[in-house]
Amino acid sequence: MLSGDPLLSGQIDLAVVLIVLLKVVAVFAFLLVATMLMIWFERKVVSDFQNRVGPNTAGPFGILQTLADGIKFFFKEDLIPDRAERRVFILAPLLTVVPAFLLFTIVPFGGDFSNGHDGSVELFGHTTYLQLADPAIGILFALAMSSIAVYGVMLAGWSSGSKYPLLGSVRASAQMVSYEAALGLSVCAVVLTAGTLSTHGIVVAQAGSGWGGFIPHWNLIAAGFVPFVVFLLASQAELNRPPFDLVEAEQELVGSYHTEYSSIRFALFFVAEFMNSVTMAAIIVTLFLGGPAGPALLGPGWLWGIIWFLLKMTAFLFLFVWVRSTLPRVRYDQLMDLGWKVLIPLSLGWLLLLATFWVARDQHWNGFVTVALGAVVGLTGYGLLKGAIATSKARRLEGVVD
Amino acid sequence: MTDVDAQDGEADTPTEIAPETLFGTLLTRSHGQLVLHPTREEYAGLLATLQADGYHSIIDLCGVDYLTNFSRELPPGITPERFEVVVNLINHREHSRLRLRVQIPESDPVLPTAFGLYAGSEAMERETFDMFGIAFEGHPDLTRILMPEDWIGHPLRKDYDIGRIPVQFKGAPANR
Amino acid sequence: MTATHELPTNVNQTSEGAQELTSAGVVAAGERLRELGAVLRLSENDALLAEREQVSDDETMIINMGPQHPSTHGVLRLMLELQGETVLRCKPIIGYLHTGMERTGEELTYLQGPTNVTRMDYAAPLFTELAFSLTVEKLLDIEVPERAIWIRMLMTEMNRISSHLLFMATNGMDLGAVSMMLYGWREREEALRFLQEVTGLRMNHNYIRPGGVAADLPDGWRDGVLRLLDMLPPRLAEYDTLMNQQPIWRERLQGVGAITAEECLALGVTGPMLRSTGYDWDLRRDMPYLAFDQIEFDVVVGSFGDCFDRYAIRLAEIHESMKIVRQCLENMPKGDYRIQDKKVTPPPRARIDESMEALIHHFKIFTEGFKVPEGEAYVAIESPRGELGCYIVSDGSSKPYRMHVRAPSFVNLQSLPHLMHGSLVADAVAIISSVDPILGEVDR
Amino acid sequence: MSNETRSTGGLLESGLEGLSHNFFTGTLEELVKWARRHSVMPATFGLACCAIEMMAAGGPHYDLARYGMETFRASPRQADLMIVAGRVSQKMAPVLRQIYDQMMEPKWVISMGVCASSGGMFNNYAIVQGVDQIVPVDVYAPGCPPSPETLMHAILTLHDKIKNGELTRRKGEGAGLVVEQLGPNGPVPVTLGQG
Repeated sequence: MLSGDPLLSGQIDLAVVLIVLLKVVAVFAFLLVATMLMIWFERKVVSDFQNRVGPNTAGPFGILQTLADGIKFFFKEDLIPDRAERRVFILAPLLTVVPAFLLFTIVPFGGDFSNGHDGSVELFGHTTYLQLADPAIGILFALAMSSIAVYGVMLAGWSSGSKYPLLGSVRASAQMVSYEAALGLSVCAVVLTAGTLSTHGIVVAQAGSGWGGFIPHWNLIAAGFVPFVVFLLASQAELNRPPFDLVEAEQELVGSYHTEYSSIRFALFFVAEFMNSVTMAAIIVTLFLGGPAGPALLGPGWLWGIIWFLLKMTAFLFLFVWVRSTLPRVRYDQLMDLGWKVLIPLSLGWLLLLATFWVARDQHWNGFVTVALGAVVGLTGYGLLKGAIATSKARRLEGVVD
Repeated sequence: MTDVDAQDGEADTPTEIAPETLFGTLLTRSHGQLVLHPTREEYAGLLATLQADGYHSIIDLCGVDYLTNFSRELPPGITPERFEVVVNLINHREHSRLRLRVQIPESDPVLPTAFGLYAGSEAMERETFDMFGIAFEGHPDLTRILMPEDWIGHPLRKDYDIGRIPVQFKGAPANR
Repeated sequence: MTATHELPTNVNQTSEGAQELTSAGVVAAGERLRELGAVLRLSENDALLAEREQVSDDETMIINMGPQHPSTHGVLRLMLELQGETVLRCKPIIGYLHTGMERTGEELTYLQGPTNVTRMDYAAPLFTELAFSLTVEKLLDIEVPERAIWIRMLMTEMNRISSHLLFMATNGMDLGAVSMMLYGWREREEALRFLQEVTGLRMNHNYIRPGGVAADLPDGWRDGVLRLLDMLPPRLAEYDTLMNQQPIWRERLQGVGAITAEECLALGVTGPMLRSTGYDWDLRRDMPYLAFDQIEFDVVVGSFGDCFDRYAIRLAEIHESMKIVRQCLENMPKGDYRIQDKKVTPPPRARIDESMEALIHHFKIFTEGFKVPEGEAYVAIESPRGELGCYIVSDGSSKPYRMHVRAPSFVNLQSLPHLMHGSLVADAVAIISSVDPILGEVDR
Repeated sequence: MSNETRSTGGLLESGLEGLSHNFFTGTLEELVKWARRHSVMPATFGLACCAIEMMAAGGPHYDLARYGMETFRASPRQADLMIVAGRVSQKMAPVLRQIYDQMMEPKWVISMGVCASSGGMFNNYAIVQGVDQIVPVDVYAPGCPPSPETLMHAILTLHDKIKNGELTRRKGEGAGLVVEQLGPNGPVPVTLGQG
């Protein structure tokens, strides 16, 4: 049903433009408010974990704290250091914050997916999805955008003309590039399971209940638990959230890439970081937890879609904050080890395994033999990897002693 | 201590009680603590002897400026000088301490460094140099440690003004 | 320091001059060996190794950490030469908190002295007061009453607990475990509450004075101690769950910044750092002062000398201190809390109202102070950071002729270049933290 | 808004005076002050004993986070408030001044403890006798060290100051302090807060 999105229906009239504008405004506003609340939520929840009260003077329960921060930063003196590369210095925060906004466009945030519905809603006589855009390459777009955000961080550090930011930007590029791979591979598993790149398609594929009717058909189960875990870890690294917040590691690199940034430019980094948290939670929900899919109880189905979506997202945001307040920061080399030696091999192996099973099912191969072969190949691969790591380590130590 | 009471020095002056010595250096006791009084020339050799004897760790090294106190009590044969460098050593095996007091004349405030034997003396000697202007010959990095690099004078010397500024009550209403 | 401060072009602005860490190519071979070996003598073989390790200037970067940096524990400044993220050389620069306390100490009477020295180690102020008072008492040749001794032990051990809790907090913070920091503060606040009940101040107590302590323990002090003793064990178990049982924490600390006992002794390093290498040395047990010879407690030693051992030892020492506090609670004798020696002690408040002589005496003691016979003495105690010594020279007047404090942090800091060689920037932060320097004590 | 009675410095005087009576700008001013008051981000600038108490004030018993102040910024560029917590030595003074200069307007300074305020008991060669010789101070917190409650009182006082003060206070006028800085050719008097 291609006409699900008005823009693709071929006949563009005023209503279509209005619907798209409405959705743009709604998504923009939602994202801003969600980010504002996320910052407040994080500060409050972390306070709770630490037996503190948290912000409570700005507005009721301190809920306007982020607003106060924003206004203050907006009215603060701005400075571009003499040694900074002027144009890049100005460009960098925008390069982080714009992708953060764009990332959310492909997230389906509502719609009725219960009882075989496909999540479409009727607006002004047009059928549309509750998602800003549904390009056929959906999830690739998300990966592309999150990669572009890396450039913002990298350029910010480089253009500051100072050493701590430079160190931070070097860390950022290495960290994000290596975790991008793990992220992409775990997304591949989802795409393989859902059979489509479109985020809407991925949600539809997960809608309804399988396995006896009470276990949801989520990719968390369908694609296996491993891609989910890999994605969760890699996304934390991608977001620079603790325990993988090496890029900003205040105790080591002061402010790292944003050390030289002040006023609204710094606020943009700040906002982008939390906006990315919100978006990443939304993407995890979309990829693995069926997005807005869930049973509709009372009232209109599309509303329940939004409610389910928000609930699932909040659960992940809470998880993020929980992890932040519990774990110390990992070290740079440990982070790299985790990325290259654990997450990437693991997600690659799992992807191959998953693909084998799909092929085996289609070709009606003997299930037992397939599993046994898969296990043998997997174990061999694991052994080889171990051997390779051990050899390289031995070589390195030898080199030091030499 | 095995040889605290050993009279290493031969009784040169039979009329007087021979001064107590340890490792060939004059020994006194201050409130039950053992104090050695090596000369500047003996200092480096004594440290080597002591380290071989089990005093493995340097605990403290500091200077004292006796500008106004030349009449202090010292064993016979030791002329009081303006500066003293006081070194505290510890013997972990015998649970004992030793203190060395070396007289340093004002005209030539130099002492060989203990750095070669006790690496831990590095910062202490720098501090003593910074505060008293006593130079340590052979020290690898004899620069100021506590005061700014371009500071003039050595603040813990007795003739260095403490730098007290009279307390002012700026802007206090005085309409009485 | 951030921003503009670390670039070589700005070096002169900070008037650091020769304290600057110069790039490796310029440094003479001898000095380079010294730095690489962290002022330890290198064997011929090591020297050759170091020679081969020479890297070209293009690959390295000199970076300035501090004096205003979130994890340098105040105003410590480090010059680091980095190759990528690896620390090749490190030079600690101190003096940014130099307060001239040793000079000020010469201007204050012996009675005023503790006010001055208590501000050195502001995490464990009672220890400096104790070292000062013990030295003055040694010069005076007086014995303080039993009760004063036990009060001193009780209070210093309480202070050791609060100091180690502070370490737990800052160590957690430096490694990014922010919650640990807040938990550390939470418990420390409870310990401070007791100290405040007794001394009237949260920090810088001026409680232990020559001749005894400033005031007797208040009514109900036992409840305060017991409350803390009951509260701490479950909280410490929480730390254990939060930190020790967590792989990231162990990975971050184990094997990082290792040092051997020989190196520690050569550098004069004392305290938990020395014990972490497995060297069994604690002044409380091995050269007892106060009444520590009458007390049962264990000296906790590590085995690897790394950051984790230093952390674990401090955690365990909290338990040991609680043991000591419990024994102080049981054995606290009755009697005077300060020596009843007219020369040293001011008359009690009640007598001032009755007797003119007492008033004059009181006035004289607080204006002129008491005279201390000529001589010199050095007394050392075991502070939470190591051997804290005080060396006082008296010329017979009522003010010290020279007052010198042997600060453990000052000496322990010398080990930094050695600990940091070859570690990563993130390790550098963990190492500074594990040395637990208090800059007030380092710079005095 | 009773803006008629007070002189509006800087921005508003430069051709915008008439607007200060306007409802919109008046409200905007209130809004900005409100925001600044509730979002004072301190720089991590601990020096001595007071720094411990400053950190303790961020701990669970006192919790500076209530005022939105748990966000200690390590980079002075992003900080609004410098809490000079502890004694300032002669060696530290230039560094302190540099960090103050690196902070962006509007910025405030709390001098925490007697050592920072007046040198305290250390009236000697090593300690700057009052940090107000180096940077303009807004609030002095007494005590040695001030307890967290005292610091919180100082912060609330600062909030009051922000609320009742001028929006663009320092433009041009500065604190009016003259100090001598050592230039390459001897001492150069510098008036703080200008330029």
